[in-house]
Amino acid sequence: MTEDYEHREESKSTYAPIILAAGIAVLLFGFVIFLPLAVVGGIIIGAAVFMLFKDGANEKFAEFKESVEEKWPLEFLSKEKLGIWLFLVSEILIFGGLIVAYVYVRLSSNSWPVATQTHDVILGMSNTIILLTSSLAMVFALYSIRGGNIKGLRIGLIGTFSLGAAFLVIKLGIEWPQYYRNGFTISSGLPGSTYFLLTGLHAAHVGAGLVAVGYLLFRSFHGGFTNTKHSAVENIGLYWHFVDIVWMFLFPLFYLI
Amino acid sequence: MSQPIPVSASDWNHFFDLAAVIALIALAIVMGAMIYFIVRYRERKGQTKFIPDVSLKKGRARDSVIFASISIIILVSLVVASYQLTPNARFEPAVSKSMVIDVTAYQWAFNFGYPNGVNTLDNLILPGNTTVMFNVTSTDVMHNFYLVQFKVSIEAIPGRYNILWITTPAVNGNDTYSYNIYCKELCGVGHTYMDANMTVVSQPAYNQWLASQNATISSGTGG
Amino acid sequence: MYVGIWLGLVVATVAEVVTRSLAGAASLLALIILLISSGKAITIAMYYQHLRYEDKRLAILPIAAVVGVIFLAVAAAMTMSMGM
Amino acid sequence: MQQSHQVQEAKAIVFSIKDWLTTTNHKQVGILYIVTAIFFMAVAGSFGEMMRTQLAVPNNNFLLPFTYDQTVTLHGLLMILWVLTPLGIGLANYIVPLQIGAKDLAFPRMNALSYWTYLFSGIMLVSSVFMPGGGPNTGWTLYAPLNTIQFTSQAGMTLAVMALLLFSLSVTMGSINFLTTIVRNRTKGVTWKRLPIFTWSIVFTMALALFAFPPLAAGLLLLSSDRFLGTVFFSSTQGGGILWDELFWFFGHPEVYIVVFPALGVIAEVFQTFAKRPVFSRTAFIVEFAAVTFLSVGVWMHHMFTTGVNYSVLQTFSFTTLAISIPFEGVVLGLVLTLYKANIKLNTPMLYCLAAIFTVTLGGITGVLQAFPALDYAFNGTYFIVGHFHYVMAGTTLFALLAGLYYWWPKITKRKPNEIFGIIIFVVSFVSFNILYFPYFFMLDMPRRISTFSAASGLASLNLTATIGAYIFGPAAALAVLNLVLSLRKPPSSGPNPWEGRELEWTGDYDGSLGTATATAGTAVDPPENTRSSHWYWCRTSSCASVETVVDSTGKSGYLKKSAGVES
Repeated sequence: MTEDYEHREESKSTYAPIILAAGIAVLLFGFVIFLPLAVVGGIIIGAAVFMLFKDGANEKFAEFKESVEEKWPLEFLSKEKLGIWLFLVSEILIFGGLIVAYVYVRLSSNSWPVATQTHDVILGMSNTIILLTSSLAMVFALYSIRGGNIKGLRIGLIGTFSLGAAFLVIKLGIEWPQYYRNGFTISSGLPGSTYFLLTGLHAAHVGAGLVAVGYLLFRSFHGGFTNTKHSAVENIGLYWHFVDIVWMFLFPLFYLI
Repeated sequence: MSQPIPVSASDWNHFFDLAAVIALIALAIVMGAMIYFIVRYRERKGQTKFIPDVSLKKGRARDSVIFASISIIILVSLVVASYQLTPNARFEPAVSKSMVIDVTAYQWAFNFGYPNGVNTLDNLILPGNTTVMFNVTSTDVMHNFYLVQFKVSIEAIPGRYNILWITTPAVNGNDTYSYNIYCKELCGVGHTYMDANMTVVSQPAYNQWLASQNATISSGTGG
Repeated sequence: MYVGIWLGLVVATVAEVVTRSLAGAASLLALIILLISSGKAITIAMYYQHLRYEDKRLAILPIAAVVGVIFLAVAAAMTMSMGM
Repeated sequence: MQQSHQVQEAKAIVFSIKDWLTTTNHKQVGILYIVTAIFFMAVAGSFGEMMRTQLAVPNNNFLLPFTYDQTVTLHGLLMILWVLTPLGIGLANYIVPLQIGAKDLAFPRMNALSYWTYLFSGIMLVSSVFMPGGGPNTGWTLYAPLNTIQFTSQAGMTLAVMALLLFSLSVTMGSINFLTTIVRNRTKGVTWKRLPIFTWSIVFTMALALFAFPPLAAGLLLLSSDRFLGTVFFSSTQGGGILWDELFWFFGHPEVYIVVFPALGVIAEVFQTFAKRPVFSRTAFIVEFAAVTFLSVGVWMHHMFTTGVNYSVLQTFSFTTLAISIPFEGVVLGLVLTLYKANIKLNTPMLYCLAAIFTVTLGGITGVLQAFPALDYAFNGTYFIVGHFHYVMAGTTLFALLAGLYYWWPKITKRKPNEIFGIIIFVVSFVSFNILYFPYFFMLDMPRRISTFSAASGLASLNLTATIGAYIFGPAAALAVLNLVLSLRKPPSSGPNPWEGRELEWTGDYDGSLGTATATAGTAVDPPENTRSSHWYWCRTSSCASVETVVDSTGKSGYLKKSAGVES
């Protein structure tokens, strides 16, 4: 039985999951019936995410020694990394499904505006390069912390964060208003719908990535990472690069072809 | 009913009977085996020891392979048999001589457009012994054009033209055969009551009816 | 080395933009552009996500996902070719 | 002393709400899943009874068409997504970590999150009926363009779409969690070769879920942007119904297997225990299972046979559908042959599983009939289909998962449900089930989802029979659950392993109390070579009581000493 009580210690309890779930539910409810409710939902979600930040920062749910004698075929993976990769699989399928839908409607509609008339290639290209650079910064951060260089980690993360923010500013702040002024809006027929829905979803992913990178920064300033303990950096990096990859396809599909 | 069973339906019935008999035999075998095992190998007094893992012996996997191949043979033969029906599902009638009816489904009725511009609502009148091709589409939501006694159906989808064809049974004299047409796709509140009648009459009667319809068109009413 | 990869990716991006301004069959250009971007995506996955240095078996996951997407695309293409 | 301590602990946990709200423990989350699923089952079941009441007699006016459409939709959505799927996930939550000797799921907090998202999404869906303008009325397939704002403008419909989005989020997180756990957190000795079959079935279920739900989410995103942002993906003819069909059925058909696989896993476990014999040719069984999994993402278009797909496509998918029926049949035959030369004990779980075998065979065979496009031209959208998938869903899955509850109830609560009562209820429910659904196979002239039928159609007697069956089946299912609940009044009665089960979850320290991670966690063995299954290994002896737990020096994981007679 002694073993039992050790395990009881290990199964920790937290309000974060129920609060987060409730927040999402309130958010969706709000969309449907009463928009201010959605704001409340957003606030609740923020609170829950903050709780998760704290737990992560002071490692409340730090890994207890798991009994992993049998881990074929993926011995080489930490479970977090495996989880992230499985999550990326589902993400690939979501974006894949949407892109397939986009190609479907585009091919089955008789006329489709030429990209240059509707889209600003220069802005798109600069955004692409910005995102690529932010990925580079992420890699830099990871390799610095592998060498135990906290300063480099912070610099890399700050670079990633600011570049990601710049991406959003250019897209949401400059590009979209310009298109709306040109009357190319989400409800102006399928070309607009597909563009704004897919890039909007991608922008949402960038935003989520910014939150995650912010969390990394937060932890890095509280001495959360060492050259041995930095799995979070790597996993969030994987997600960030995935968002980058998605853009690699969205950019040509909407701006060039 | 006394009226003849359409060709498509009789084909369908024959194949269904064949497949159903095979299916029932398969069901009987599986269930029979299960019940036999239950009775034969039920637990007896004082005999509670665990039976060792037989699958360690060779050959069990081979048995499953054998079962699989048997079922493959059955299924393939069924597929072959099903080819005799496929004309009913194909898009071009095997017979060239055919009349085309434009079926436009909308919430919640079927509109039938005849080649010469006559339009009828929920009431389809066809000459006997003719190959009729339906050109099915919808103006609002998905419907399904189901010729009940003919055992064929096709979806009515906005923006698309799906083709279905049947051969009406021969009619002699003044007798008329009436069949049902249902909508099989949930299409809103009126789905329950979205149905139409199909009446097969003899060629002369049909021509006469068509002429009367033309008259009503020219007189401006109807349509 | 990663800086080199980054440069390569940037150049590829510019190449895409140039490609679309070239004269030629639109479908062909589209194909070229998509090939380039697939190359970029694979490069990022291989190096930035260091799939290349992971055990090969990990690649099963993303590949499986992409195959799933291709399934969906093929099916969509099948239904495209009907009715209309 | 220890026993009493456990009892107090159990009490303390049961009565502390906070503990339930904040738990991340796989056992408690599993129980929450099961309880919630049963609650939604009650809701969806009452919707079903309402439908049967409406269809009892011709030209009935008990439900108006619009109300009836809502009951149809909610019955379908709730039963398939909010009842049967989570019931399997709940059992998996409780049992899988024990079967692989993991201390908990890989990501306990994410597990709790998927439960709470599931609960709230269900609440959203049910509350959609009370929205002004009524709830969703499109059937669970939500076909476009009926699902767009032009044709279903009520807020309830939008809320249902949101609920589906939230639910797919929940299931996706769950699948990531389970796959990671099973790949990474197996204890020593639990190799893939020896992985218990229920855990195998969960592996396949979750792999499918990971692939099936994201496309649904994509479709739902398009749909909600249609409903919120005035886009026209599904109302325009460029996108339209076919695009929705693609995305929906790419999810929809694997979903059928997501529902059925845990049931098959339970049947295998129960057969192994009550027939005192490992499943017939275990390796072949699992290979066939895997084959079904892979094929099942390639058959969805047989739901679209009548959409005017050109004939070659039709044939292709007809063939894939027939192809998948072969390994599936292999799985069922493997289960039946498990009884061969066995030593069968007919307890309640066993009876439910035998019934499930009958229903899955009949349901599967009627499914094969629909794989022929020519036949499907008539079957499609009639009550024949309804009968087919109710035999598979309501029959196989419900019976098997009930069997799972009865089977693992002693593990979960230390109590055995009343056997006599259980068997009586089983007989009643099985008979009434067939009274309810068998007539459907003769209702080829009755389109599904019609709210009433004319007396002339000659369907009155069949419908009345079905309704009578429904009136018996519903209460019977409720009583089956009640029997479980009633057993909680008695003090802990059953022994550590009342069924003499032989998988890992039964072995090791006997710990039925809630909340605590079981001592089975971390227990393991150094198994001898050439053993095919943990089952085989555990059961060299007639009972598994002879294995004892010791904790090794690191305290990380215990090992089961091979006690006398384990070899032999």
